[in-house]
Amino acid sequence: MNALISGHDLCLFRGDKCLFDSLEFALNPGQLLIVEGSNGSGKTSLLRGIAGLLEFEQGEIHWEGNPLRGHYQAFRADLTWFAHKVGFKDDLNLLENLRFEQSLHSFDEGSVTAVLARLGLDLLTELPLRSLSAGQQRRVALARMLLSKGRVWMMDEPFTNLDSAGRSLVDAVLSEHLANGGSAIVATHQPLEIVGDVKRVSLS
Amino acid sequence: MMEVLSMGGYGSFVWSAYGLTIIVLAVCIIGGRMGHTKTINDVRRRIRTMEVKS
Amino acid sequence: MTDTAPPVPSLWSGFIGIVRRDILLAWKRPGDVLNPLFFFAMVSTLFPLALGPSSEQLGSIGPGVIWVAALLAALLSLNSLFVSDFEDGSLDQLLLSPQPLTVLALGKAIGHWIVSGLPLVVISPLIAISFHMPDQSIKVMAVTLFFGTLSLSLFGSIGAALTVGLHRGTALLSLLILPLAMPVLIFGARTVSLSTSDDAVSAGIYFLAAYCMLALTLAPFATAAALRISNE
Amino acid sequence: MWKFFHKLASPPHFYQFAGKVVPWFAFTAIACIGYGGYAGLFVAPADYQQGDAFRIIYVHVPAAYLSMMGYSIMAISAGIGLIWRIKLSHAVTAAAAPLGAWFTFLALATGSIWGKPMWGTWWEWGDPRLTSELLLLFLYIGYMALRASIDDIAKADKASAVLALVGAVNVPIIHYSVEWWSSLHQGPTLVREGGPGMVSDMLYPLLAMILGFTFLFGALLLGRVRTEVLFRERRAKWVREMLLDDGGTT
Repeated sequence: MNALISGHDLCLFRGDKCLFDSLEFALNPGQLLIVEGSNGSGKTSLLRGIAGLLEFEQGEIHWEGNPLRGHYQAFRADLTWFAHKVGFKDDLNLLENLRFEQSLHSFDEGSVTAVLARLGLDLLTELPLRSLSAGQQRRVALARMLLSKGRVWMMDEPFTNLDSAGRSLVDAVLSEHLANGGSAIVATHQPLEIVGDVKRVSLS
Repeated sequence: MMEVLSMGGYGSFVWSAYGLTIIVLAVCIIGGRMGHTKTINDVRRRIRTMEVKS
Repeated sequence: MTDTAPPVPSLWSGFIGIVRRDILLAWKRPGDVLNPLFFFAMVSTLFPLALGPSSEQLGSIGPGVIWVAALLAALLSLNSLFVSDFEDGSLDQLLLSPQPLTVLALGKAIGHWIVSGLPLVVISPLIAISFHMPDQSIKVMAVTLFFGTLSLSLFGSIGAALTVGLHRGTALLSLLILPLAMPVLIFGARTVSLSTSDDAVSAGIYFLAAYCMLALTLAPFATAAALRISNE
Repeated sequence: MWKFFHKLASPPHFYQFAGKVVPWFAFTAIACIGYGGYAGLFVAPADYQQGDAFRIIYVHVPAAYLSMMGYSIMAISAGIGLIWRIKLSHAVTAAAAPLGAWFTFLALATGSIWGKPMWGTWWEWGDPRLTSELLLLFLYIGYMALRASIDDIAKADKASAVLALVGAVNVPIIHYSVEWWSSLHQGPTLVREGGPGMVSDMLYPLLAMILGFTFLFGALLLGRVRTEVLFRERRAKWVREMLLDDGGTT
């Protein structure tokens, strides 16, 4: 059974500097791939390349065995993206943002209240996101991960702006996702206490 | 000879049009050549500095 | 966690979702809607002040002035079309959603048109009256502005998508879009001025409608491609 | 046949091939323009209506023709670059833009110089050709402005290619709407410009000038594309070998 996502002979330049060359990786269902490296080593660019936001100089990404170029839709239906920017509108409140999110990805509406309660956001649903703290905004982005049915999570530096409670929340949520058979690619330079099948790729 | 140059009274227009054409073509030709030699020298200098560094 | 991809919401829900979100955003931040309208009204009143109150002169320059003011007002609100999405990361979410980006780009352009183009069409009769324009040309003005502002929003969204990542994109946007807006301006303003001397106006209106259809079909593809390129 | 184009798409082959072709284009251009210029100025009979002022068409028509051809080359190479992701064709688009803009400016200037004796004004709004030529110049300027404002070459290529294609769709529309616009008010009767109706002595120099300008444009374009390719491939091995060993400025 071939890997869920695999990268073959990936190469990327930033200006004249070669970030990585002939990079290979494979991710199976239920697995976590950690992308390590110092700041500016191209972790974010690698994730954005895998997701299809930028083009590699060379190399290909395969989704369920066949090349990704051409049929992105199936891949993106399964993908949930968590990045440095929250990805929600500051002027809208939490429920309005989530309703818009439903027009893009399929949600299981039933669990919205439960997820918000778990993330400690259930009292803040009427406030525009602008008035939430940075940590709370990260939890709002986590709400998108929990509510989406996508099997693949891609997270870029999930721990920034999070206190220790937030950090353990991310670890717990990620472990549950892996336990349910989901898979994830996480770019971080901080240690992750994750139980489960973990692979690592380091960009020197 | 003079009446040929006067172009039936429109000499100033005809010659200014042709003069302008020659100027624009010269700018394109010389600009192209200079640009090419400048690029060659820049790239060669860049290669030399890379050689020295590595 | 099933092992097949989750179902993708319908195209229509994606399109309506983004249009509703943009209208909601405009509702929550009325400045973005009203400023171009005030700009449109003010620019139109500059000309009578500058050229004197003689009514037949105003009547003849009225269509041109109103159309140029509408064009500039639409351009004013265009450059912020994708900038807020780019800055808060929702552009990444749009690009990574299973919904085809062309439909979302069309939604953004239509959303922008509803928020900026339609209000222009609604208040243009008021301005036209102040220019002593005859009744039938007020109606023709509204019709031409209706098609014209829609084409502007669509072609303008291509320019907005091309300049979204550039930090000084505002002047550049109008530089890119004005040549494309010229046919709309030509047919719009001339058709209205034809209607003041009650000549046949249907030719101009048909052209504007045809140009609008061209924009509706082609512009979203170019906007989607431009978004993917500038968001790299 | 297909193999030829495939080989041409690789930068080193293109660089050598273009290097060999440019002198031939330049030579043909000089010959045609030499004949056309001389014949146009001194051999062709004066026009019964405009007298000798009509000789300006021998520079105006080729320039106007090239301004349109330049933009079509840009649109085609932009399309090829976007669809088949061939980097070289983006280099062609980048090189063609300034040239096309210069020829459009030339067409505008010679057109207005030619208009002065006939219509008495340097700029005649009634002539739709001049106005659409001006709008074409704005399209070129918009293209170059967008390309200049994006630093990363690959991104600038793709973004400006989209703009070139969108502009190309609009060129006929702009041309048509300017024609319609100028036909509304009765502009001065326009002089029939060239075409089979002309006496053959007038026509041959014009054809020679158009051919000469086209070859000149080809030579200039290939020259600028070589420069563009050299800059874009500066990291490549073939550039290092070529520039270090023979030291010649080929």
